[in-house]
Amino acid sequence: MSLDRSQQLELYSRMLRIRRFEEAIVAHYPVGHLSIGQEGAIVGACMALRDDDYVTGTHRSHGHPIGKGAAINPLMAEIFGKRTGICKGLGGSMHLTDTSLGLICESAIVGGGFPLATGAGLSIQVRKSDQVSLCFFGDGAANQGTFGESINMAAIWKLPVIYFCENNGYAVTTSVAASHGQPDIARRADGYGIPGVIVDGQDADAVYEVTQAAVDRARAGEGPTLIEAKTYRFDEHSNRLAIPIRYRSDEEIAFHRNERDPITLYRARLVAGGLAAEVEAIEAEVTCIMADAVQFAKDSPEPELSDLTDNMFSNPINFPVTREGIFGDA
Amino acid sequence: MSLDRSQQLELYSRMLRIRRFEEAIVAHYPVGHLSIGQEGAIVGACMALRDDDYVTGTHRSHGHPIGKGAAINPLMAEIFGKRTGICKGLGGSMHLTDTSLGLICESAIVGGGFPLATGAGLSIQVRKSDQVSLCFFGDGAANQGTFGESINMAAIWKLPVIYFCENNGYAVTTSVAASHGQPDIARRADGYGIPGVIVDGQDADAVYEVTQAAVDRARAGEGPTLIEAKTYRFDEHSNRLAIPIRYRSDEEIAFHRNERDPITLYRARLVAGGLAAEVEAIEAEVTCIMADAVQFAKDSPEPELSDLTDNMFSNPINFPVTREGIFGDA
Amino acid sequence: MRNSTQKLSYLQAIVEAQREEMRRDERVILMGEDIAVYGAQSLFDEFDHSRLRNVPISENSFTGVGVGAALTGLRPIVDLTIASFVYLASDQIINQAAKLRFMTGGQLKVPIVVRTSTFYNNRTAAQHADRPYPLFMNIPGLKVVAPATASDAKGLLKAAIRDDDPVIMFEDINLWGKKEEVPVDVDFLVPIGKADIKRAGSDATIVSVAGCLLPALAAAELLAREGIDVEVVDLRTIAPMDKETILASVAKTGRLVIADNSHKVGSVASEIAAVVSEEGFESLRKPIQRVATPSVHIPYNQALERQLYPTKERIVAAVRAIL
Amino acid sequence: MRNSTQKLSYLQAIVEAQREEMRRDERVILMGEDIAVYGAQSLFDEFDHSRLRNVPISENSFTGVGVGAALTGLRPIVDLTIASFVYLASDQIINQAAKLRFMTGGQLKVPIVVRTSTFYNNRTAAQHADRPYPLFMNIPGLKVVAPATASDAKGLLKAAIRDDDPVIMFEDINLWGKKEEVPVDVDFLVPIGKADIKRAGSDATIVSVAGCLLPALAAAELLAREGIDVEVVDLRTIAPMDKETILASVAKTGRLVIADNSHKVGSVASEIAAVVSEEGFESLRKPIQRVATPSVHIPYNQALERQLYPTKERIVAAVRAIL
Ligand SMILES: Cc1ncc(C[n+]2csc(CCOP(=O)(O)OP(=O)(O)O)c2C)c(N)n1
Ligand SMILES: Cc1ncc(C[n+]2csc(CCOP(=O)(O)OP(=O)(O)O)c2C)c(N)n1
Ligand SMILES: [Mg+2]
Ligand SMILES: [Mg+2]
Repeated sequence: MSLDRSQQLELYSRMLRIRRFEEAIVAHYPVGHLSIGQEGAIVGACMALRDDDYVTGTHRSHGHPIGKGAAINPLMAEIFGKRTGICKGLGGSMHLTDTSLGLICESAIVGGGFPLATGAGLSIQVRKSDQVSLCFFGDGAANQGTFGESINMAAIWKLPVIYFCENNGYAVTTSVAASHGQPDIARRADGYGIPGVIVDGQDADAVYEVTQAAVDRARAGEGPTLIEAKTYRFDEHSNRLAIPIRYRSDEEIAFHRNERDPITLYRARLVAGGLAAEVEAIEAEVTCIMADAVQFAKDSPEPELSDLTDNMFSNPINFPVTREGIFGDA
Repeated sequence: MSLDRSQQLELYSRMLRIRRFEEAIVAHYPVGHLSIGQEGAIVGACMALRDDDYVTGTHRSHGHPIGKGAAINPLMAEIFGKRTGICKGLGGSMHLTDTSLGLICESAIVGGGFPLATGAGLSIQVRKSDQVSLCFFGDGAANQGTFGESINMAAIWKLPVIYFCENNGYAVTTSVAASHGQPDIARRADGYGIPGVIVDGQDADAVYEVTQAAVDRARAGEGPTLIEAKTYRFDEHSNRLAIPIRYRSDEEIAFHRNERDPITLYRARLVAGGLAAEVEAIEAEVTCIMADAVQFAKDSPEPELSDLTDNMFSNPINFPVTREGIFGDA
Repeated sequence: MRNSTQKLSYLQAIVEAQREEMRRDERVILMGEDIAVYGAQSLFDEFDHSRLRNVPISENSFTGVGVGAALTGLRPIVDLTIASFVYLASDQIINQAAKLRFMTGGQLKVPIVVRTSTFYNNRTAAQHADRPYPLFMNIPGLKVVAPATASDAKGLLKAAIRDDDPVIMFEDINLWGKKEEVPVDVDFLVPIGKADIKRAGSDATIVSVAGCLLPALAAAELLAREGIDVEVVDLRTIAPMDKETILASVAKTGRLVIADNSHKVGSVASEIAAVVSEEGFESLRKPIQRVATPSVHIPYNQALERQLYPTKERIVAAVRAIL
Repeated sequence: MRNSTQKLSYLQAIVEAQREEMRRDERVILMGEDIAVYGAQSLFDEFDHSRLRNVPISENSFTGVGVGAALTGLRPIVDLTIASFVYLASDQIINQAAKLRFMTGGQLKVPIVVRTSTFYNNRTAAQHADRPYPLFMNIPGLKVVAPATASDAKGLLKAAIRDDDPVIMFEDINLWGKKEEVPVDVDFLVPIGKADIKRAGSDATIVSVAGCLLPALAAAELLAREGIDVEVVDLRTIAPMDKETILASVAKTGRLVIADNSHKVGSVASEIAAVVSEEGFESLRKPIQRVATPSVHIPYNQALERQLYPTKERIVAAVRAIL
């Protein structure tokens, strides 16, 4: 159950797209929470999914749609708050949700995705479909009550859900050691009678393999799996939050950047496998894609007040609330 | 670490007080959720506590104060909704809270006690006291998110808290098998890096022993323990809720009533140990206590409207809301 | 068939609404704790059990599971049973159900119905007796209904199930047993967002919120005996509110009493008063009167509890005060 | 010393309030996620770390842990950071903190302070930008404060910490950096439950709720240039509300505009309008005007977001409409 070469190249391309997308954000529109350093975990997991499988994500939302293969232009335009954005400029950096690829929510409420992913699993089961649902969440999110509540429900109903932890060691400034009774999130799985697996999140192939096994299990009706990918966030928690304290050492950061970059590691593997030319072609292509996307985003129009009311309800009733329009002041 | 004979007699007396208290309720003022069948778990646990240790309980609230040694009259008057009740008739059957014995909340919100008991543990730690805090909860409550959230906090801070599950096999009509990924609540402890212990809840001495070990551990600063006592509720979920379906067999109920009654079992042990006379004296005394309590409750006055406003705030401001009094209608 | 009726209690009407919609649309599922205890046992005989889910006691998550299912092709009814538990699920209701369509720029729809019952006047004390519907009217993106009759319960629930937006229905446990003739037509719907004039009148308007309809009508009867002709507007939908009907009634009568079982401060009655003081001020001849539950918690003692909710006597007194 | 002041930002004033009360009373502790990030880093140098708790991301439980600690001898300040997270903790706030004293017949007191910041106008989109203070005014047993100046923030927070009942303080992130002279007296308290006339006037009353004080004062300035003399009442405490001050102002001016950042339906503005339409009706010469945030979610796009909250222009227009 390994990826073939073309799939490996696609995996590399998607990881690189995440990296370059976020570098472009930093350069052109610095908002949000970056997934740089975590690309191996994200894309490794997504490679095990079909286009019609569901995914829920987090405030650190850029990687998930790109990992799932989404078009870049609408994502970039969303970062810029434009009307051509995937969410029309209403969702923004924490909520890059491309439903055409099964993404149903990037929840900036930490832990908010657990029930939604589980609900997608329930829907799959009731509709007798063979899709699966994958829930990305952070180590910090594992302390939200919805974690145990949702996993338990998936366990009793044998729902086709993969709970996938991007354990980057920290929740803002709070380390896993300071916030978890014991440090392995996967070890909690046994309490719900389901398998828990730990994997090196910087090894995208390894991530793919454990995820594919969980997906197979889910499609076979055998229920959920909890996967914990140990990974690392290279940059600060968020581009926009000033952090007045030091909570991790420079050495630690340098070690991960230098020795444990999932993209560097994967590139070396591909090159060693004789794919140097293909790798370079991908790199050139990704650079173009990002330049185009930034231009597209810049050139796109802003949303308007009417977009607010237009996107509130599927079936508006007595709405907007006032005849005069949105404000209804005198 | 076993109970001496006088403690065993006290244990027996408290179990019997719970049983007779609830039989009196059924006869005279049939409200609420009965603990009959679960006395061994409740009192076994309470015998390991000091008067100044904290306890949180549940909607099935009668056993906890009695197990902790509370005076019966104010509890009975509370059941009758009287002003002499422990909560002045404002709390009622689901909330028999006697704070003079460290009871801080009987939560009718299932799972609501986890954070409160944990907070009491935090308070003990910050105040450098040597008290402990014990959280009674049901098997159903273990599926509330506060379970994992709270236990994790107690684990990371090594709080002196004992999480004590009265696993009676059901939450209303829902069996543990139908609502838990795997049936042993205690097995979830490992996910938080704390010990989890299963004990026969119908054997009050055994319950005492595991609880005492957990209390010692907590007082020694070694942190929380999760205890699961397997027990059984002999009666319906609540005196006041009609249950239109059969969710457990008559044989199952009969087996527990006949073979697994914690009071019968304990009585036999005491009698075999040569305490027949003492046991009979206790039985006579408990009968008197309950007759007195029912009379006291019947004779007591009702609370008044002013009791409502008087008990809202410690420090009332702009209250009651209207000059005219509580209603403030025209 | 089209115009025939059947005698049903309020709770039976709710069960029938669910049955009819589950028959009509296999995407409709029902989730809740011990659903058989809350009236759904007969559904187990008819429907695939995969559509009837007894859930663990995990309110925030099972509500969110309903939301997730709604996003992916089902139309879940989530029974939160007792309204005091709604706070546990309010994160998923407010931060997810109400916001997801907007946040995704309209990519998603969220056809979920959350049912919950106000368990007041029932000797269950402060942790069970809340009537928290006012909290949800402040949340954009939610529809909130609160029927006071069996027909309205059936018709509004059916409309809610067919609606593509999240709807919360607040039921009233004190009405569960009340029987009346209810339409049997499987397409009988009560429109969300329309108040209903349950009694026409010209001297004063009583707007009743949720379960206050019965004391409001009783008050109107009492006053009628004295020749005072009161109009009773049953709000039915709390959000989005039918301002037109209320303003039209006040334009006619010039006098407004609002009866609401929720706590007075920040109540639905407050919102109605605000709307009328803003948009109907010129028609008002006298101060608005809110008859609501005072700002104390609900006591266990039954005699005390009973006095707290609006009664016909208090409503009559409020009308008299502005005649 | 008694009358001296010190230039502090709104956030610094909050940190100083905490520092002073932690010095004064060792039962005071501070709990929250990443508290150093939210201004408390300097407290770590001074106080035993056992009183400063970085908590896991478990809002309902860590708030409840604060409640449990409050029941057993501490006086916790729980920082819920961003107000959109308050729904996660609303069960423990509403079903426990607000009710426990009452439910136990007064045996317990619950001296907890829950702080939370409204993070609006900050490009964080719908899941971060809520201003949910109206929801809590409907809950008996809670005190809710929402200061708009650094001095009020300091004085109200200190009063809240010393109060034996549960208090929720809604801060305004848009004011965090705003500096002013703040009293240094360690016993400087702002009384809970008292509104403050921030500008006296006789032609119309503007009641400002929470962060709306700045646009309200700016509006008053603009109108003053035209000779229109507006009184600005800063509500400061949302519950229990200071009805007297509001009614007295309206009795004087006969005209009322209410500016509130929360969504209009079910807002604090609605409650104020209801109170005045009930108890101050005879003084009202014109319809009440609510200037609030329309009932849409908060978009990420900054230009759109900025237009949604009450501005001085909208407040001026509302005053003009009733002159
Ligand atoms: C319910 C909730 N609480 C707190 C926050 C603030 N917050 C945003 S991200 C974050 C840390 C999340 O940590 P983790 O789950 O490990 O994800 P990471 O940021 O490391 O990717 C916190 C506390 C939030 N957004 N939602
Ligand atoms: C938050 C919440 N959800 C649901 C209920 C309704 N309810 C009351 S008791 C109960 C079952 C609790 O089961 P368990 O924890 O096993 O306790 P037991 O009744 O068996 O003692 C339920 C669902 C409640 N009171 N609170
Ligand atoms: Mg993390
Ligand atoms: Mg049970």
